[in-house]
Amino acid sequence: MINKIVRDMAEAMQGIPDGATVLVGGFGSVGQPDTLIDALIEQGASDLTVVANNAGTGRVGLARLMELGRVRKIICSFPRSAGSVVFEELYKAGRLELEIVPQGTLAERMRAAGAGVPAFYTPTGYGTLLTEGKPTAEFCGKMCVLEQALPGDVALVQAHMADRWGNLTYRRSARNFNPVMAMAAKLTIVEVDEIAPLGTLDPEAVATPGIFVDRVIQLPRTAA
Amino acid sequence: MINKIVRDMAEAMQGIPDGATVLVGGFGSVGQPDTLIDALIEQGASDLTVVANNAGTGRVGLARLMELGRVRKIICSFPRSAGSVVFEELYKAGRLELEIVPQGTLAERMRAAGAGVPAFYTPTGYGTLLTEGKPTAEFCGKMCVLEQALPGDVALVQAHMADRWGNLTYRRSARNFNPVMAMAAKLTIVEVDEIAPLGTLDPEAVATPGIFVDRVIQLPRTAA
Amino acid sequence: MSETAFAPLSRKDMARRVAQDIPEGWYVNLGIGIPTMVADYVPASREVVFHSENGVLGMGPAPAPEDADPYLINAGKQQVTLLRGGAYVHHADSFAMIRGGHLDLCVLGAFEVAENGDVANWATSANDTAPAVGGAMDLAAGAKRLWVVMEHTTKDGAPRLVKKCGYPLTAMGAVRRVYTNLAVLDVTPQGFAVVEMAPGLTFEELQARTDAPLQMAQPDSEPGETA
Amino acid sequence: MSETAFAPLSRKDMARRVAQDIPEGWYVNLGIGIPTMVADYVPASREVVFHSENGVLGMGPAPAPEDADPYLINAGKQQVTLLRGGAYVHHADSFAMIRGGHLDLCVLGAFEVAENGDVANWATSANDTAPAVGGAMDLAAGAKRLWVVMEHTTKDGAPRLVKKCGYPLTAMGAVRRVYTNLAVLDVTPQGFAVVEMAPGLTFEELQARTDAPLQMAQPDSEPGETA
Repeated sequence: MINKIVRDMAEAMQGIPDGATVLVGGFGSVGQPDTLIDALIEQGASDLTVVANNAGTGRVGLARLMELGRVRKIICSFPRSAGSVVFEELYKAGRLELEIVPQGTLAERMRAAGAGVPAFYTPTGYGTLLTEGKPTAEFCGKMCVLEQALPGDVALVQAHMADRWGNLTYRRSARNFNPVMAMAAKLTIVEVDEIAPLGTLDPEAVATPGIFVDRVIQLPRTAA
Repeated sequence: MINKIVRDMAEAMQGIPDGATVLVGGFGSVGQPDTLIDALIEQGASDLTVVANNAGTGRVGLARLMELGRVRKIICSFPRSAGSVVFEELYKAGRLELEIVPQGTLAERMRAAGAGVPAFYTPTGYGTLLTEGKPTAEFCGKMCVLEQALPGDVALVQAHMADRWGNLTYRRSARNFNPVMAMAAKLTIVEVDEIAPLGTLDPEAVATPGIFVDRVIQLPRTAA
Repeated sequence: MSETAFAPLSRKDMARRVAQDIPEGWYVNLGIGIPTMVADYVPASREVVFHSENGVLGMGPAPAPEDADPYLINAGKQQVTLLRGGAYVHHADSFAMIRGGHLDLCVLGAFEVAENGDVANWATSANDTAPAVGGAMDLAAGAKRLWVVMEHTTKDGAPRLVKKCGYPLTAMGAVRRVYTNLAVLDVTPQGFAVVEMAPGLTFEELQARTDAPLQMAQPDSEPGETA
Repeated sequence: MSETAFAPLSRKDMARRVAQDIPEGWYVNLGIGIPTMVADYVPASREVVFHSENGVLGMGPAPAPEDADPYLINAGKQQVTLLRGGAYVHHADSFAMIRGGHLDLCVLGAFEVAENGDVANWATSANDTAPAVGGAMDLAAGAKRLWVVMEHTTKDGAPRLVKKCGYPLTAMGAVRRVYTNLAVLDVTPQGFAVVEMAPGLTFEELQARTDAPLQMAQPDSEPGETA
């Protein structure tokens, strides 16, 4: 019987090596897998490359992981935002590499990794600092840059419901980067609010089919 | 008020010019917009380039359009199948250009057109007759070919339900190429079984958001 | 010359002025700041479909506090609602809408717009420590039309409509139209063309606050359609 | 030498033999012909998720005629069912699963397989009028493992396991393992390695029906994992 639902967080996080590229879902705090990030802090892997839209806020979660010196590099579109104090400190101190990627290129690079496209052309960012040194070519009169797929070793994903095959649904705009990262990583670990019996998720409305999911852990129910 | 639902087929097909590239949804007969194809036959545009997975069967629909000499070129993955007699006659007689594209490359080229990617690399087809003469490059030790986006002037799409904003749902495997073609064409025309009041389609389960749809026509109800 | 008579537009008025030019049926993405306010001035009777980078198409106004849904935010991370007819997609599909040319319009704020349509809105210098680009480059390069709404000058009075951008570019040749507190200007092959000016402002006064040379627009030009 | 004693596998037995090697939990795409029959021989107790190019993941067996759903077919255009846990996606997403390396296994039929893993299965000559490729090139290039199941020779007795393919290629160096009516062979850096032979068949008899030189596989080799 296929059963991707793991019993505890230690099993969920097993085998994430030092040096891994970790894709972290969410857009701001919405859809961000907070519990898995805390578990990664606990798990201990270091020298990580983190791919996320934002670079953490406050001193918890992603910011805490960075503050502990476990992140070598962050790849994101919008690092500096209200409360991104840890990021700013580390970056100014030269203790964190930063790759800024236009948000759509970031999403498309991960989708490309998941879809077997090693590189693609896009007009986004042509003629700007963010694409300096990248190969360029003209298509239909538009100058474009060549962008590379961005695969992850691990994706940390937050979803709403999952079944034991790993099919996922999300809640409204909490979908965001999560399905894209799920398909882009070798090992996709998902935190969910609810486990649905197999066959109860609408097959027309599964946002991430189980083929993209390796492990699912149910979050403890919080008081409503 | 946005209302993409048109009253009759003449309005649905208005403005398709000679020489247009027409993307035709469906995989075999499932999800194929038969009524729109008949309307295109009626409408009269010629010198068409048709993009479809298959090249028609029998002497109706797509095969009829070809038999009438209205198709200059067909781009597909699987032209020859049981009953593709018109295609075979025309092709042997040299009266039809043919571009065979691996099925996934075909889907990805249209998705690329819809997503603003003018060209992408793929290992599919490298070293085969179908990619001869295309630029190649190596990524992570794998040889790849550069494939171009495949945009349509028009897409003919079959869906199950639509609302007046053009949001679409499909029926099971009738989804196939339809959502991809809807996003790849300048003018997307959709035949549907049912019109749903705005707000009744589940926003988590819309397979083609209305932004990709221009015109919707409801099929006459057939006796069950 | 006397400059006491003219009335610059307020931020709200700028948003209202942009909203006037958005016809029914357009798919529109609004950037952070004044652009976000534009939605408030599109009359409810005129259906415009607002898109947000984080996968929301058919975004509605902010909810009443008691109806706030923590899972439904816009790209500015503010709580929003979904209109009837709205849909959710993931980030790659959301940016396919942007990058594939499916948005009729994007309205962004900016630091500078050049007379050739170049726009700079994400970093204030090449040495800016950790600037944040978000979706600006995708929107500027991808939308069918890019309009910029911004103050005509900096707080120090330095022009923002320039011959050539001094700040790092967001996109080259992307801007169609600029709405400022002093004027509405189209970007044309001949440079900035003034479509209208704040009440009481003269062409000469506008030119004095603008780095790039200005000309008056042809009276029959369509909103933002001349570039 | 006498050749009366050996028993070539039937098409059904070939499908059964392939099914033996598919472990629980794999995501598998089956080509048209014998490969399609493989699904029938995976025991119901062993969960394997079958994928079809036309956007069906979790495909089940053919329905009873009265339950046939005209909107649910497989890539061979046969009516199928959806298992609990199945899902529908569009064609680009379906091929993302294939091309992105998410399928554990693809089983295809073929005309020829070369000792370096090249496979030819879509056209019988470069001058073939209008050959149909379908998803074969995507599957061959994209799946984690490609197994081929085919008759060991043509009807005329010409070998299909060759030093170099004569027919137009589907993909280069893609095949891991070949199941024929006479043998199971791994593609290794040293060429074809015989894993097992039809009952009664000798190595020499197998070699006589094979263009490429054969060797016996190491006894501890994993199914299809040696290449």
